[in-house]
Amino acid sequence: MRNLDTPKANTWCPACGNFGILNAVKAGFKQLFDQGLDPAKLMITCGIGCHGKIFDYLNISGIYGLHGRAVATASGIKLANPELTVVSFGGDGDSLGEGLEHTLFAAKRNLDMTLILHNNGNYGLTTGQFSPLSPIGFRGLSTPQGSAEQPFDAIPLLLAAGASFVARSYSANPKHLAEILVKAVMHRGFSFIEVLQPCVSYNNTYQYYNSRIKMLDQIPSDVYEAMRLAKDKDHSYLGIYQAEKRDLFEDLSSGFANPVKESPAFRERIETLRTMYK
Amino acid sequence: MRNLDTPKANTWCPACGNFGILNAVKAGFKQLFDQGLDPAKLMITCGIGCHGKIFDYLNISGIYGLHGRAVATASGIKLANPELTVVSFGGDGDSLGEGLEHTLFAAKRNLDMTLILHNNGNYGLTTGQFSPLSPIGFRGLSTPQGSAEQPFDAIPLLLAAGASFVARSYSANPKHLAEILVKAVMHRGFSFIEVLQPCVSYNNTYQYYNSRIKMLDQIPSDVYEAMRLAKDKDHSYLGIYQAEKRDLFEDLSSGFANPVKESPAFRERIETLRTMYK
Amino acid sequence: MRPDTYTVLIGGKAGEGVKKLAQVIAATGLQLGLHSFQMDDYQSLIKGGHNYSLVSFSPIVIHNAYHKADLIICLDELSYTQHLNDLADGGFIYYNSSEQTHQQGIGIELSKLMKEHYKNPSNPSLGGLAIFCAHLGLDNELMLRIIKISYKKNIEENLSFASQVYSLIQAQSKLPDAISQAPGLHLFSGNQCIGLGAWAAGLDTYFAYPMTPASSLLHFLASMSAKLGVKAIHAESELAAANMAVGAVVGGAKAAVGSSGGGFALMQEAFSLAGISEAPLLCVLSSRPGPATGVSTYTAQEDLLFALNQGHGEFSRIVASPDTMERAFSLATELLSLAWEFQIPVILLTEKHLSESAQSIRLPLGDACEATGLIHDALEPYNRYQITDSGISPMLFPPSEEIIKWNSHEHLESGLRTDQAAAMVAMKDKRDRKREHIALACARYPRIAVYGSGSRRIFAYGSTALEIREALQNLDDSYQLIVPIYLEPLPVDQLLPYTDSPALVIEHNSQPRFATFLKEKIGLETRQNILKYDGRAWDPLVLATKIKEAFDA
Amino acid sequence: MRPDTYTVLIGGKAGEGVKKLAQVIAATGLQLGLHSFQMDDYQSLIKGGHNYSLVSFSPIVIHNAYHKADLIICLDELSYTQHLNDLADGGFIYYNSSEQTHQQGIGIELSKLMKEHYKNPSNPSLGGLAIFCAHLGLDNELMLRIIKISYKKNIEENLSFASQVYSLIQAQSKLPDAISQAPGLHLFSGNQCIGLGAWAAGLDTYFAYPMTPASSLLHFLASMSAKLGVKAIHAESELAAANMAVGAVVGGAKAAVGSSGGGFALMQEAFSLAGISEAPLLCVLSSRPGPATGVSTYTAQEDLLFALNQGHGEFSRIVASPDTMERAFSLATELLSLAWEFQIPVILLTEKHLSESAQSIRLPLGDACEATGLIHDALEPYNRYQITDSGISPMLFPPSEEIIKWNSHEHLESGLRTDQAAAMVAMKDKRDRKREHIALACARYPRIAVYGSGSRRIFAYGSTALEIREALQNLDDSYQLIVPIYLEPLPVDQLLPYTDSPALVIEHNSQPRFATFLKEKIGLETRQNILKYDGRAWDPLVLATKIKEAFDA
Ligand SMILES: Cc1ncc(C[n+]2csc(CCOP(=O)(O)OP(=O)(O)O)c2C)c(N)n1
Ligand SMILES: Cc1ncc(C[n+]2csc(CCOP(=O)(O)OP(=O)(O)O)c2C)c(N)n1
Ligand code: SF4
Ligand code: SF4
Ligand SMILES: [Mg+2]
Ligand SMILES: [Mg+2]
Repeated sequence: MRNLDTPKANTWCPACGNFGILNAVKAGFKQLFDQGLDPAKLMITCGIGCHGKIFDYLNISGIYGLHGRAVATASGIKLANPELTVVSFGGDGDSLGEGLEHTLFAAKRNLDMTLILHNNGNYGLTTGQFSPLSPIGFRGLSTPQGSAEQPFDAIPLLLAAGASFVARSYSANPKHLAEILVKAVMHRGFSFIEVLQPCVSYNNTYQYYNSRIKMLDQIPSDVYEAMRLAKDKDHSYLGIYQAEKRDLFEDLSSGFANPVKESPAFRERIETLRTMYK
Repeated sequence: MRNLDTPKANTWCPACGNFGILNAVKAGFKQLFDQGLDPAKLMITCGIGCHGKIFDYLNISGIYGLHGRAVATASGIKLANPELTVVSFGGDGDSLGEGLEHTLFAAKRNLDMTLILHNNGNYGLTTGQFSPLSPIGFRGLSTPQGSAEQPFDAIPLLLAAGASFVARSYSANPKHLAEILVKAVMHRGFSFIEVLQPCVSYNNTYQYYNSRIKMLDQIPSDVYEAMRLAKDKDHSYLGIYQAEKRDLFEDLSSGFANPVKESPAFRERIETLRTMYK
Repeated sequence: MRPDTYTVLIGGKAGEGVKKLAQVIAATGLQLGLHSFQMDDYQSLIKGGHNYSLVSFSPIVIHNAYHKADLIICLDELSYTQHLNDLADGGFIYYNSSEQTHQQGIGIELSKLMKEHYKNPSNPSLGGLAIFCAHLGLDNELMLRIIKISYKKNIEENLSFASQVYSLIQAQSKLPDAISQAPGLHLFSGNQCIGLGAWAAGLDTYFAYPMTPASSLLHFLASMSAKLGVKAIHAESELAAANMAVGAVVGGAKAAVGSSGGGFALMQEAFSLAGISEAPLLCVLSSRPGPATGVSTYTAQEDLLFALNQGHGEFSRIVASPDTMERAFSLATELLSLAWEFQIPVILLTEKHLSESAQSIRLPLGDACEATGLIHDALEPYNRYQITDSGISPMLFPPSEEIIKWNSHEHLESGLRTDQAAAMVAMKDKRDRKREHIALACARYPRIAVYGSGSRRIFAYGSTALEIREALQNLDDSYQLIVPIYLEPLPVDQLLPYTDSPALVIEHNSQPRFATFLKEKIGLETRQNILKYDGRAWDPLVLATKIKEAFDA
Repeated sequence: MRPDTYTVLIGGKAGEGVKKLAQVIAATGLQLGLHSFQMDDYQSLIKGGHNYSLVSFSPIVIHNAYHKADLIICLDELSYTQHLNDLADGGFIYYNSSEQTHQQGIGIELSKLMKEHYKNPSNPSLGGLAIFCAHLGLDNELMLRIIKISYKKNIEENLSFASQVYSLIQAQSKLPDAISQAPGLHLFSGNQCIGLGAWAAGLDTYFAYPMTPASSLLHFLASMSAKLGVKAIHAESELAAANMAVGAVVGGAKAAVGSSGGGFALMQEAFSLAGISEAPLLCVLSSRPGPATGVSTYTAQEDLLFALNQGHGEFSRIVASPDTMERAFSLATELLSLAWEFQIPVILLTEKHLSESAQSIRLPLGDACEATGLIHDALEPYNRYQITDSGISPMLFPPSEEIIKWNSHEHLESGLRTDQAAAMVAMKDKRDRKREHIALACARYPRIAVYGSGSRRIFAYGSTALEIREALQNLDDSYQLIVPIYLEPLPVDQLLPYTDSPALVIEHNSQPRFATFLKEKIGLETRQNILKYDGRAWDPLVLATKIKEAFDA
């Protein structure tokens, strides 16, 4: 079994929710390996932010990309070689701010990959500015009088964009998150997991979430019910909000099914051209 | 009354749905002028695409901005001087592709402005490539075998992002569109109008829409009902999907309420600094 | 001096099939053994307005279309008024007499006839084809064959319409005689050459967002995806395209992106990502007049310095610009190959004039080179950024048991992030060590092109060389054109011998940017600048006069 | 030679308040009439890791902090092991003896004492402050006053903790004597100077997306929004910020944007938009090591050529870089003012070292100039892009009965779009005509700075000048430092007199980019390059040695 640790010293704040995510992800990947996922075929990408540091703490191949572009880089990997399993880690600033377009287009496209959103309700790494998911009135260095905009709701937004698998978990419940991760990766299509992640330095939501968390009994009957539950005033429901079968982009798009594996040899290419343009 | 025509020769394809939009917009603005809107305070912005040419055909001040950025430029105008009325014209490629983030953030922020989406289901000006709103299988020059991705639904997406006024109209019904425009502009907050716009050259949807169009009886009871109606399989419902009162970004954000009008004189600025840093 | 050329100008509204007709006419010349050059002048609109195309034929190679036409075919009235002055001495102009009456020229009732032959009158350009064939005395059978091959819809209607127009016209001119049957000549646009070159070298995936004049590269590769397997992805934005492309490289694919200046501006951060992560990436930048949206459908060279200085931070890149259609093909193979050899981003800089014009050429398949990278062999444990003498670290692609970490941050050999001073220096030094090797490797390829051996020296780059070379075919042999193909690293040594006298520098800019660049880099003194910045290519004859004047003065 | 300096180094974990403590210590020196320079070395993490700050004091002006410290205060063990070697001869090191035991230095049980005095032990830096005050024999009362002013939370706990630490320590050193009371000196970071300068000139709105080391400019302006009225908007991305800023200009506001290289890369298309639409826009680019994400919290000058060649297409811009904190203020006013005078985008290029370091200065309010533009007076009908001799078209802002049309396309005088050849040329020529006026206008301001009058010549720009000037205070007067402040247009005439002998060029790059730039633009021969590219600023003493060696060699 692949050891998932790296020699990199961990620089998250003590008690940061990201530790729970890291543990859950390791556990989830191990379960997936047990179920036959080949570690050699697993690739990760991430954006820039506290969440992104998970790249350094996981002994898995991939690319530590640009802020906001984790899903775009992930999409490129998957399109190049669809036999790879691609998991992307994003921050709320990263995936729903700077890189919002890529997240929603990935949902629309339904490429077979997974996005784990570290929702800590602020820009942790750049010292706690408000994020697209921060509540109105959030005070950070860029909004010392309180932010003036209402937050996005990640799950309704992703559902509206067409994500075929949508779930929510909590960094303080790594067992649940590991389970969800396994299901998300197994799902054929774009999977989105919103992970509620307390940020002890700028947005300590442990108490808030601990008092609100409930489990979904089942997958909601339809997308509107799912949205309603995701936005529930009193509870933060964990679980799977949507799990729908849909055609994959990589299956529908033209050209080689697997550009890397089917790539013709140089001589073949030249021969083809010679024949075409005699 | 301001004459809204310009000397610029019109270069839309004959019978393009944009003509209907242009006429409706002129009629709508005239009604607004009648109701007291000062033409001197009206500003427009647009992106790049066939839709953007409306900028040249309307004798109104504003900026013909970059592809995808109409809403961002509009937001800047509004923030600089909130006493202005700002109306933005976007294409489906423009506002839901290249510039998706700005559209959704404008909805989230609830700046008091209006976005008119020319939804012709393709990139008209660049010769008919598929757009974020083209149906799966759409054949254009970039997808000769048919597009491999399912479209966004504009209205559900905007509702999920938090738009406070959302409506749909049809370029072939300029009277309706003019009415909706008046209401959208009067609405205090971010208003979004999806205009169904046939593109005779690449996506001629006149027949399709003519056979599907129905009017909403009333504003749907809630946002989920609104989404459901917006996605109805058999009908394209025109009318207002959402009209909600919400705090305006410009009222909540700190600093001067009107940066342009309250801008201190140079001497005053220097005096302030002299006092602060004695 | 050059032998006779023959030029056809076709004008009409957008949507009337002018460009397509020009292609068909150019291809017809090819069949007759003639060389041809086609260029299109069109506006950013879909129907109406005014488009025109020029096709020039010659028994010998022809580098640019002429602007004075021996035959002008006007599908609408506007074309007539716009182009009457473009008629060469002894030329003929045909107009659509359903739309207008005129003294000069020959009227054909195209619109009226079209209505008679079509249920939904839609393709006046077939009338144009018939005029071309009949006026030049081409065989009726040949025309019908061409129609069947070139126009797949409404075949019967097309044939009857064209036949009737043909029957109304008398042969009054003829095309130049072919010297040979010019076997193997095909009509290629610059973007097609670039696409085929990149594919030949190994391209697997192409990511773009449409932007004129780069869009046709996306369209071409998309249209070839079924045949060649190459994946052409129209992404949600240029940012997406460029980051996807880097991802595709990480996944093991050879990748390219393309756009014009505005879209390229949006790719800069990812370009820089390719720099630090050492992702081989071919970037095609096809220029149009700027700044910002500028003028979408015309040509310019304003992006030279922008291209040379792309992306924040220090990293090596190669920038090169093709001066011919053939070079567009070979350079695309070279650049993809250099990108992979050195794991760097490279820019193929070109202009609308080359991207969208078409010329009859032989694809120089023999010049193609393969893109291959140094690949890790599995004995020692893998480090993506292994410190090496050459600065080149072996690559490795999934699936692999080894850990392969690419990084947008400064990093250790392992690919893990670092902010330690010594590690930063070590990794920057590693990347910097590639510089000299890159310069050496580029020397494997033609880095400059020299045309002619006269003493009157001219410098230019990119598609401006096409215009100048055709202009020079109309002058005596006292001229010499020097074209740097590789602009970064610039082959200073190769260029220095040509700096001993002040030169004429010709470019499509309002300020002498290229001239200044040459002055700064190789000390070239400029004798005079010829600047054109109205988005239009030169007429070779007008340019020839300007060139001569510049030296005679 | 310079009089004595005194340097304090404070080390600790992120989250322990090291930076804040350094500010408080620097401000304390100020109160005592001393000049000070503070700089922070921190990592991209929020808690833990290792941060340290340097504060150097001097009776005369001091341009950079020293790296060898007379007093080292370690809040944690790592600080001790990392910095023991940074102790100056005769210096003292204090360590947290709750965390470690050591031979050298003075142990104070900071952690243990903290637990005794705080309910939630959280602020070891108050212990650091007490060490500083006690070790230097500062009055207990003074310390208590400082604490009350500087730390608004947990006042009682802070006072009792600090008092106890203070009581454990004996005064063993003293700060240099002040020459005067240095009235009007305040501690400003470079970003604060830039923000205040821009505001003084007329800034109404600032748009940004956080990116180190530009973030603190956003934070500062946001924090001042209530007091100064300036609107500081944290937008959804850099693309949004830059396009919003252009919109704000259209709406009549004076606007600026700011970012580091990566975010700036994303603003390029909008930068080009400002070029063609003639929107005055101040852009602040604060560099860190690249490429791509690079190393977020350190300093570099890698973006010089990137900044000079921003944006696709041809258009005029001004790029200038401040060499002092005072200049950061005055230059920001100049640049906003020039932007408005010429309706162009301008770049204030700087580095982390200037942006985030702080120095005791007087704000040069007398050098401030006002940003005003040529405004249309209402007699004739308005054309946004009126063709004028100067190239400058009057502006007009809403509300207005006139039609004001800005455009990202090439356009007619009216602002309506055009693709016509003659109109394109006319509008490009109009914009180009501004060039010479821009150069003249820049000449109103100091475009180069010359320090010293020795024959040993050094060239540098930006914050590197801070390091060099402090180094030179430690050498004899045989040196002269030449600093181009305006880089585009470069004041060639002013610089040429200094090119008569080969110079030493110092920059924070791995390749001699600035040296090459000088060679190309003014023909300067480089005697030697001093390159530093590990993200760290120079220690003035080390740099002084390097400089001397370079000339003695
Ligand atoms: C183009 C660009 N803009 C800005 C930054 C600076 N930056 C780094 S991380 C970050 C925000 C992080 O917030 P989030 O994505 O929520 O991650 P978190 O730190 O909260 O996990 C920003 C703005 C950057 N690296 N690149
Ligand atoms: C940055 C950038 N990328 C690409 C383009 C080219 N472009 C111009 S319009 C357009 C698409 C237009 O589609 P849409 O917004 O739907 O407008 P429509 O023409 O359909 O009205 C594109 C891709 C551009 N101008 N700028
Ligand atoms: S700042 Fe917040 S998110 Fe970042 S490491 Fe610390 S606790 Fe975690
Ligand atoms: S291409 Fe379509 S949208 Fe554009 S003008 Fe023509 S019909 Fe209208
Ligand atoms: Mg976050
Ligand atoms: Mg469209």
